Amino acid sequence: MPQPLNRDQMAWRAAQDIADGMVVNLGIGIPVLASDHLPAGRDVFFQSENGVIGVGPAAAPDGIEPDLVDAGSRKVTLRPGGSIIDSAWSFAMIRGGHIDVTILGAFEVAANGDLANWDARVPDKGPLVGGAMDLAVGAKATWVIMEHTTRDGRPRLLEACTLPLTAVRCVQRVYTDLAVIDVTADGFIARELLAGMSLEALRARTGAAITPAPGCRPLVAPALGHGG
Amino acid sequence: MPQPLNRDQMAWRAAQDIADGMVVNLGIGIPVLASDHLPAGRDVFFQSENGVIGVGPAAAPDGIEPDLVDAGSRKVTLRPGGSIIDSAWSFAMIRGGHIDVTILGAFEVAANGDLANWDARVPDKGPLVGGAMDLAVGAKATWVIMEHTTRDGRPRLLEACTLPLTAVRCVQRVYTDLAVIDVTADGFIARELLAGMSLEALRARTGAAITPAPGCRPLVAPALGHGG
Amino acid sequence: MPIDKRVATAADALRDVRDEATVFITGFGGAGFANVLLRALCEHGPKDLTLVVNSATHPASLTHELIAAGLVRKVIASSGRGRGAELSPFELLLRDGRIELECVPQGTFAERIRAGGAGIPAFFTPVGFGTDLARGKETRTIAGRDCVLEEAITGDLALVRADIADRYGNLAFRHAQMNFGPAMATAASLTVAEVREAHEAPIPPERVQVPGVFVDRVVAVGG
Amino acid sequence: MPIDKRVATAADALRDVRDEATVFITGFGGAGFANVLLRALCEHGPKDLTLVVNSATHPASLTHELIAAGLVRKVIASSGRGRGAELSPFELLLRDGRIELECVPQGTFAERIRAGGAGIPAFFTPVGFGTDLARGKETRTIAGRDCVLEEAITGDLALVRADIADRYGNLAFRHAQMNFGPAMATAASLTVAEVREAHEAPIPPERVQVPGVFVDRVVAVGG
Repeated sequence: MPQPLNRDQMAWRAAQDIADGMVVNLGIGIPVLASDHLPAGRDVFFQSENGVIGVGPAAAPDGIEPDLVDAGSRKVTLRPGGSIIDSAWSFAMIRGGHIDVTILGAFEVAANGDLANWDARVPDKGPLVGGAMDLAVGAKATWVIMEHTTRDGRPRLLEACTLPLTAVRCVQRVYTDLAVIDVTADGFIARELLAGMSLEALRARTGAAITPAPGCRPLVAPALGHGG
Repeated sequence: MPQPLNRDQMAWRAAQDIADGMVVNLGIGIPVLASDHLPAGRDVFFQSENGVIGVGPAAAPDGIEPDLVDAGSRKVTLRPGGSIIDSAWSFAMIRGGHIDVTILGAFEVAANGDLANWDARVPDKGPLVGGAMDLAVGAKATWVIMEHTTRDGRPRLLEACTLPLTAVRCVQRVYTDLAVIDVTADGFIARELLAGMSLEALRARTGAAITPAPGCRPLVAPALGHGG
Repeated sequence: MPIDKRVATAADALRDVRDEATVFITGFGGAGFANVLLRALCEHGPKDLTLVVNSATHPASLTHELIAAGLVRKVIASSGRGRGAELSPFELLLRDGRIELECVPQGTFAERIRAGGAGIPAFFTPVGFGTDLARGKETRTIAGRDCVLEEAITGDLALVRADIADRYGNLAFRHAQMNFGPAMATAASLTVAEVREAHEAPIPPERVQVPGVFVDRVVAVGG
Repeated sequence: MPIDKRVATAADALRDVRDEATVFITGFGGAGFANVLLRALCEHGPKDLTLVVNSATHPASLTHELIAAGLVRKVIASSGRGRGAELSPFELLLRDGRIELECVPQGTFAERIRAGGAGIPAFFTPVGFGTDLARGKETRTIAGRDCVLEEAITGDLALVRADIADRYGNLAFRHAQMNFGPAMATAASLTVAEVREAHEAPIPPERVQVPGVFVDRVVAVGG
């Protein structure tokens, strides 16, 4: 079994698919790392659901503006051409289909595109839905970055989600540490498979039928992050 | 029969009831004249439905700013503390109950408060509803300024409107050239009656029951406008 | 590739507008009419348009040229009345059944457009209840208020007048020029703005009134 | 009498808040928390409050002080989860059934508040359809989208943090401090803003982000 991608490598892989001129919302966790791994020269606006349009790099320690934060409470900067709108308008932007792609973390994705990413059913912990449902429904495309299996080895790609849903039939693509998978009318289609890994090994870690795309390519990522 | 109030005098009378600090929307025609007749020192914000909050006096000929207009296409000024919002927010302000009073022109008012002010059924003329329905429904109070009767002497205060409605049960007060009338659960109550005019003469010109308020006062206005 | 939404001419900006398009047009009270774009659209000449415009007949808007040129099948507006006693070209077409009018209270008009851009397919509003304009519409009493169900309006093209744009498509308005601009910019698949000046340098964030996210093309027209 | 909405202290601004009030609280992502007002409200001590706040547990918001003081009966929020594995005071109360939580998707939360201020009693939205948060709610398919009916939220009091106010109650925000401020200011019967500075001179029109029409009292608190 080859080394699976680490968090930065997964984010890197997703970032390669962000096209020039896109408006992109990145979820907390692995997805937000994608902004560090955009191909050079790609001009993208990152939208944060608190209303920051054009989130720039994290603020340098000596350049922190306390009220310039993203939805994850990070102190950020504003890129040239950026602006700030209020929450009602920000979610109008999200729900109204003005975000080209949102990249979200997830617990589970089903073969019909159902997404579960907000409630892991931890006993007694309060719920936290945030903007996940709005993003999953509203963005033109919803991509997921997540590890292919849980820590104890159970698949996260399933016939049907077992955890509470975030939205129905919303996921178009999943980036895992093992594969890049399209979610289609025919279920999961593997577009890329971790270099050196067999289709059987992938199937053993996937909880639903998964088909290799014609011309399925090896998934390779540069050395990045603490796994690099 | 004493001289009825002229347009400026009707507007003057309504303006006396605008209280300090109110947010007020004035309809096209006679109502907009009320802004010229506020009692001295009264601090009021006039809202125009095109989003101008704090409409000031008409622009002087040498001070016209072409894009600073009110909903009636008049070139206006902005008072200190004024600001401008977009139409969606302007009507959110109107519909959401943030306008203390709107003063509208009308064709007919019914004893239950129904208002008809947008469609006089002129053959082949296109309809013009503008913001009248939004204002009549949304403002905290809707006052009407209109002549007591039509040009050919038919009453405009009626048991039920004959023209298409603007809104149901929305009018609280009517200022005519003959009287100041509250619209109550008990129908029309005359609070002021043109000085020198008899209640019988008013009733003859009113198309529904009208009762004098206890302490009904004479309606008197200063000499104003072309009738002054 | 660096984002740059500036295009050279109004004709370029409208080159791909098709017949049967639904077109939003800004402007109200004499401010914010996208007249350079309207003239260019007239010359481009798409047919069977649906216009979503506050007034079908405002004399300062070139909307009436599109209508008089016979390019318009339907108008959604809060006003279709010409000034003066004589019938306007729009009213003549309306009388003869050669154009359709959906007359909408102005606030409902604005809110339906805002809803279209905001992904809200329908909403209840108390405005219009009990009037001819609510005829045939679903009604419901909510929290004691009699309401009408209104549907969102979305469209293919928005023609927006603003004062300044930048290369990113950010817009800033002058005074009451704003009116329907922000809502219409969000509700169309393609939003084109005509502006007095289109700058290379970004508009300062606190002056942006429509983020470039909602704007596809900008044309500097002066004026 | 000249309008002047400035009051001397947060305590003055909140002197008439009553038990069982529904209270909007701004703030999100670490910006825009009305903490001076929250502290003053705590000291005023009204009981059985309903809070409408994006997060019941954000560590930078003093919302948790109101909750820990036992003044809150119900919270409407998009988050009620404390950080870390241990249960937060809010989560303990929730577990023990001593506080109620209505968990709402953040965009629906913002839109319901905006609707409250905008006189829209209810709206259909595709967000939440098919999820636990839509359980029991009316659904409908509109223009091919499965939707849920959501009702407006209105309230008695909004506590808003902004940067600058003027005597007319106009507000300007600093960066992402804006978040829920404009919507919440419109949805409450009484809107109180805490600001860094409250000026005698009007905020320039192009810098006003919430017109004073929506704001009743402002308190300068520095910071």
